[in-house]
Amino acid sequence: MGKKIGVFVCHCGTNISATVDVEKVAEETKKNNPGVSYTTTYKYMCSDPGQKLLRDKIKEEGLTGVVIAACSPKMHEHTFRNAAIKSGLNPYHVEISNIREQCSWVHPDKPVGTEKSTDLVRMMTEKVRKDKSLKPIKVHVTKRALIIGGGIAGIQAALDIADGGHEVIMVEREASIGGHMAQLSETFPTLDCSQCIMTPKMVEAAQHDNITMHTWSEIESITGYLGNFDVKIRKKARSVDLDLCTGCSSCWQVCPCKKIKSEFDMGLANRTAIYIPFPQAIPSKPVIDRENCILFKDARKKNIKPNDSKVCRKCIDACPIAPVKAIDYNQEDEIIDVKVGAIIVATGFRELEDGLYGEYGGGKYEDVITGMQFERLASASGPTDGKIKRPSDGKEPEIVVFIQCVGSRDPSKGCSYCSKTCCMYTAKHTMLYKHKVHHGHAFVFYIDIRCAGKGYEEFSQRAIEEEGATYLRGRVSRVYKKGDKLIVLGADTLTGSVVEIEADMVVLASAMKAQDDAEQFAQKLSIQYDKDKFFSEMHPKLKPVESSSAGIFLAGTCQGPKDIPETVAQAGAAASKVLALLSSDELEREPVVARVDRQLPPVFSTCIGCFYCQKVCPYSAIESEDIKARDGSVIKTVARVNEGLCQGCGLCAATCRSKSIELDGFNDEQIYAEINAVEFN
Amino acid sequence: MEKTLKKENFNSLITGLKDQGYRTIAPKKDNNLVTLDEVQSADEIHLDHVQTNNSIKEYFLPKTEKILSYTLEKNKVSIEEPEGFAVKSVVFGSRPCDAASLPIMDKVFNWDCSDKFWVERREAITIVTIACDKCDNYCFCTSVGLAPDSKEGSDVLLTKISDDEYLVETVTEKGEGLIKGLETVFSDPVAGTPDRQVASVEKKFEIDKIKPWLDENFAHKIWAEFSMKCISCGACTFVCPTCHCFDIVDECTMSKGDRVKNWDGCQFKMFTLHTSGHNPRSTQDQRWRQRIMHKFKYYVEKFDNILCVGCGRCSRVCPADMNISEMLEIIATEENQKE
Amino acid sequence: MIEALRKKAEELLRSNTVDVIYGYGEGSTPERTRPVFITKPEDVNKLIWNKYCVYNLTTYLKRQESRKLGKPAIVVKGCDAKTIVVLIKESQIKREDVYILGVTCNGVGEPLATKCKACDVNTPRIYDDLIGEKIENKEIPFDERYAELDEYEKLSEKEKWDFWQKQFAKCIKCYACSSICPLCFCDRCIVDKNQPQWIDPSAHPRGNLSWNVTRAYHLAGRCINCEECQRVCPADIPLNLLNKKLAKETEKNFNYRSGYNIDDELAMATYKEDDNQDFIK
Amino acid sequence: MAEETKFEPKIVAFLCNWCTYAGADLAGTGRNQYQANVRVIKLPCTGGIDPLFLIKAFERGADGILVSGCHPGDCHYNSGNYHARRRWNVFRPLLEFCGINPERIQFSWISAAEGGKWVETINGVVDTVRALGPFEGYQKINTIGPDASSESSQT
Repeated sequence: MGKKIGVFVCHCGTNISATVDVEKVAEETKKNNPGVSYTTTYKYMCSDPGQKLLRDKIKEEGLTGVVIAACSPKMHEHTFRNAAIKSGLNPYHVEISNIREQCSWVHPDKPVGTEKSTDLVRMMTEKVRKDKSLKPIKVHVTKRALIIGGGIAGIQAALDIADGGHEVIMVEREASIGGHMAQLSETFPTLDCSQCIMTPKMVEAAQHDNITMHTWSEIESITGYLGNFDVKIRKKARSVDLDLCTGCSSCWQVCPCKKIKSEFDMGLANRTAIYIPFPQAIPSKPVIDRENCILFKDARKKNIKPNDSKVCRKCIDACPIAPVKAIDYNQEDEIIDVKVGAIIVATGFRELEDGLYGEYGGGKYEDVITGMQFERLASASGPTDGKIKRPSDGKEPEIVVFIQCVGSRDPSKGCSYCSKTCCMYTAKHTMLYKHKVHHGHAFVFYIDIRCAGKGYEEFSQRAIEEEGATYLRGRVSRVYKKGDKLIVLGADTLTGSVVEIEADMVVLASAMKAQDDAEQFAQKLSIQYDKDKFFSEMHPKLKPVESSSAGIFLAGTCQGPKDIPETVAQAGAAASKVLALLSSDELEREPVVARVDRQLPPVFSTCIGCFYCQKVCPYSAIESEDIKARDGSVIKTVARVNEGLCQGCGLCAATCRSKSIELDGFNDEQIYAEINAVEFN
Repeated sequence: MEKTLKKENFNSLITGLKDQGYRTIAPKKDNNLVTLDEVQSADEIHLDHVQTNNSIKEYFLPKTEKILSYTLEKNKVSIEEPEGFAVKSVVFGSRPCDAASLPIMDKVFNWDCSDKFWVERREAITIVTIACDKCDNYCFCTSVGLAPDSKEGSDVLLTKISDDEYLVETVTEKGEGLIKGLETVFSDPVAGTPDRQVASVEKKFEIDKIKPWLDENFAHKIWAEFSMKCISCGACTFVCPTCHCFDIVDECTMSKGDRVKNWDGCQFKMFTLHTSGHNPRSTQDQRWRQRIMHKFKYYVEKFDNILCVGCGRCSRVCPADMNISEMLEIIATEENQKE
Repeated sequence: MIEALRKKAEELLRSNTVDVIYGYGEGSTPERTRPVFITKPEDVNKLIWNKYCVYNLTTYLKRQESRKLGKPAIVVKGCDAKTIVVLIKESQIKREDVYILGVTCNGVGEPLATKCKACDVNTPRIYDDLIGEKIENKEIPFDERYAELDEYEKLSEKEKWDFWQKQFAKCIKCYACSSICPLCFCDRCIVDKNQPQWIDPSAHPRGNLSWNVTRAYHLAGRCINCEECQRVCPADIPLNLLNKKLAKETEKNFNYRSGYNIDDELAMATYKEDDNQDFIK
Repeated sequence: MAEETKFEPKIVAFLCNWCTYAGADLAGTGRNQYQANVRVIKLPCTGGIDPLFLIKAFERGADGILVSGCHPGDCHYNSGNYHARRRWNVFRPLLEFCGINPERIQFSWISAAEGGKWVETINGVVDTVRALGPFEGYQKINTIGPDASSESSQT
């Protein structure tokens, strides 16, 4: 019944034995500690012969518990537990008593060190008496990944996983994949055309056998856990049958609603109600904007089915597909279910709303534009075919003021953080501007220039030195209109003077913000987010691509502002994590997980279902379970731990007032035994 | 033997007892409560109360007591039996109902085995009771065959005969011995019939009606109705002078421990919980019934005594105003109506 | 007010809106009331309301015996009503499963209960029906609400220790404090867990200290200060001082008052990044 | 006086596995000596430390307790130390209110890199508690036996 415990005291050469009388520790332990049937000391327990000694003694002495008094468990706990497995002993009956780092190395007095070691060993032998066999938790893995978001991060991750041989489901809520990167003109620090490097990737993703793409779709719900997520995807009604449509353009050419601001062009151009967001869109098949289409407006007003409206049927009439048209006004949202083993969240960012800076004329003056709008102006495929023309009158601006840190580093506007990319893209903007308007002059107001990155500093220096942009260190206090000029009032803190610039156009380097619905989305996924609503990585240094939920990874700007190379790197990292995860049929997890008490009827569980545990769990690993009678009526609702999600922190156990949850490996009896064995009185 | 005792002599009495090696326990006021507690002088004694909060039982069956200690060595257990638990004492000024509880409980503690903790304390402690000169609505000693001046269980009975004088009657040899040892403190009674100041406790029910009804009505709906407000706290059982259930637990560190006897009570949900999870008394009506049945039926059948002395503590202390005499009145009335 | 209460109770029972009324009835003596459970409309005259209605009847929501009577309407004072807020937040009851008969109250107990001396819920903050004239709830400053603690907080360390040791020594471990507490709803109290036995069940000073400290701690951020624990303690231990101390700390540190707002996150199940850490090195 | 200098306080430290335990290891690796009065109990996270553990440590004769984990924001489990901090924010004043000197239960954030801070903290705790003297109040109630039974405790 009782355990037979073997205690192996390591000399660690002389690392331990110089200041701890290891023989005495072994002797006292053998003499006093209940359950201890064998003790020995050995020169180097971690050496091959040392491990062999352990393996042999477990067998010879029939040991059912082991304490190794040696170095920190961080060093060799794994080693000794593995050795125990080889002798048929469940590894969780092996504990390490740390008498080197926390004793022999820090207490030079031998009697003192010996006494403390004896105590530490006693505490561990007591714990071992309460150790239970634990089995590694096996989790089945569905070998398919879900990627949420079709920007550069999502595409990169999708391609990496798909190339690795696994199925990928990609969900993009817009009508086309591509994200922000597709909108950009040129990219720093090399000034290569964004579309030129982005479009091939989009095409590759679209054509990849392993990638299934759902555009114009959103995540309805995600349940399950690592290896086994159940995802519901809402395919929003596109009103166009993607299988039938050839993207011939007949429909949008005839659409009478032509005054709708193009989201892709950041409102600098118009689009139709049936439209593709941009010429290189993938899929390059249109969608009907039901908010703005007059047919749908009419149907809503009359409360009839869209197809019954006769207000305008130009697009369907123009559709050359026969006998069944590719346009279906009555199409409804469709919910599809998929099972995946891992998820990458790559939902991106949004640009700070321009109206927030009223003092800069944001949202008030047409010629005060945001960085993204400037990208469209500078883009060869943009509304001005790449010519820099100011929005109000199409005039070529001769003086352009770029204002940095608009929103970023400004707690009063709700973003205390640095958006990281603006210094670089502003430098790029000044160059693009100078390349296109040779006689123009660019002024940049900055707080600090942060260009940490390969080639970045050189790039921004080039903007200043070669392209002649005037950099002014200071903030702009106000922008107002005077005639057709914009007067920019600012400070140059280096000279200590007030600066007033008569500009033709002002470009605001607006902050990167988390998506508007980031909070709700995070809750849908049970992942954590920070104060700025960017999704939180599991560990800021060591687990930068893992989310707080096992099996859900983060890529790109949904986790925080970052530029393209960083985004691509993170996407690749996330993809490699997913690939590793999908490489086996089953995952083995360390069985240090929490467990909610279960008993025979009529008690069922001592849990009373207050769900404090659920509220404190960082991993959403606590579920509720209805314990039901035979007739189906609920007897009581209690907590249950999802082993797939639990990471073994023990927060729930310490929160539970009735101690109905315990953490395997550190259960109540084990901790109690350790404290009990302190035995000061 | 009859004597009188003047209030002014209380102090010499206590001092005298102390000199003879007695510890004195008497009613003492602490904040809102009057409790039976150790006193050093007569000044501490409080007599202007109906009933002490705690019962006399505490001095014979303490709320917690070590029954043995042990030391665990690796392959050896050494046991040490406690000593010195029976302290030579006088309980002075307890009520006759409390005193009456002792002979009733003697039966259970000397039944299949003799409980040395009880027996030795019974020997070591002398009971000097003061007859009640006042009572309240909760008192019902007269309904259970006792009286505010019962001598049952007392070694000496004091009865107030004037504002500053008590009549002293010895009931047992032990009592007589105590008085004899302190002759100077007592006076001889004045001739004539003293004016005994004894409370008049209203008789609430006929005790004879109770058991016959209980014999027949194990499944009566009144158990549930009456106990609906009960919150299962068990305070009633802890303040009761005749409730004597206890639980034994081991409290230990790694190498040594004590086996401890603690009060327990039938009103707790866990009291009858089996390891299997089954609980034969899982609801409060069953537990309330048990309390009444044990006191007025089972104990009677086994020991020929009612296990209740009518002190009323349980009803006074009940957080939900469960009133035992009210329950018994209902039973007696029902039984009356049957006839 | 009694008439209005009885009328409403009768109406609720007749319309089958509820199955039972948990209310106050006449007690053993004129100075006492007792809980009554009215299931028949014709019994509503047993309901009373007066200054002796000190009980917090919501404790019967945790008792299987009373719950078996069906959906209840509960007569609650403003203080008691706070309990229901906590019970809802802690998943013990759904709002629609209880009908709240709020009574306006100017204080109970004779002498006036301490909880009434700084009452800011004369009118319950949550109810389905309000019985009695609405009383404007006062705003009471922080210091005044916890004034009761002042004389104990300023004691020296030794005085505090001696005071509480004396109080805890009286404890007889009857657990009336937790039995009456509407928020002590665990099926198996931690003190009843014996593998391992964290809290010694014995009523000796060691067991009494760990029990009383743990009981109070388990109510941190939860206790609504109905003072029932203190009222029922047969040993007259001022238990509510401990609860109140914790309420004070919870309010001071987390700006949280239990039972006041159904939308607040439970103080002990959440955190703020800038929580106080003056004492952490 | 000689008696007093002899008193060696007994300290129990509850450490989180990821930060402070590793910090204590680092102190060892750096051979940074400190007083040997501490017995360490390792848990995955400070968030898993129930106040009952601390009470039990006192019951088993500790004169002082140290609870230490990751700095805010560094918790291996994201928020374990934040929840722990909430608990201590109420538990510590409660003990103080009951007459336990708060210096007997100390809290710290020590990262895996702060071997030096570990040494400083432990020495600090030991010195503070040494100055406070043995925890006599608790030792008295730790004695089970007739002297602690109801009869004498009433007085």
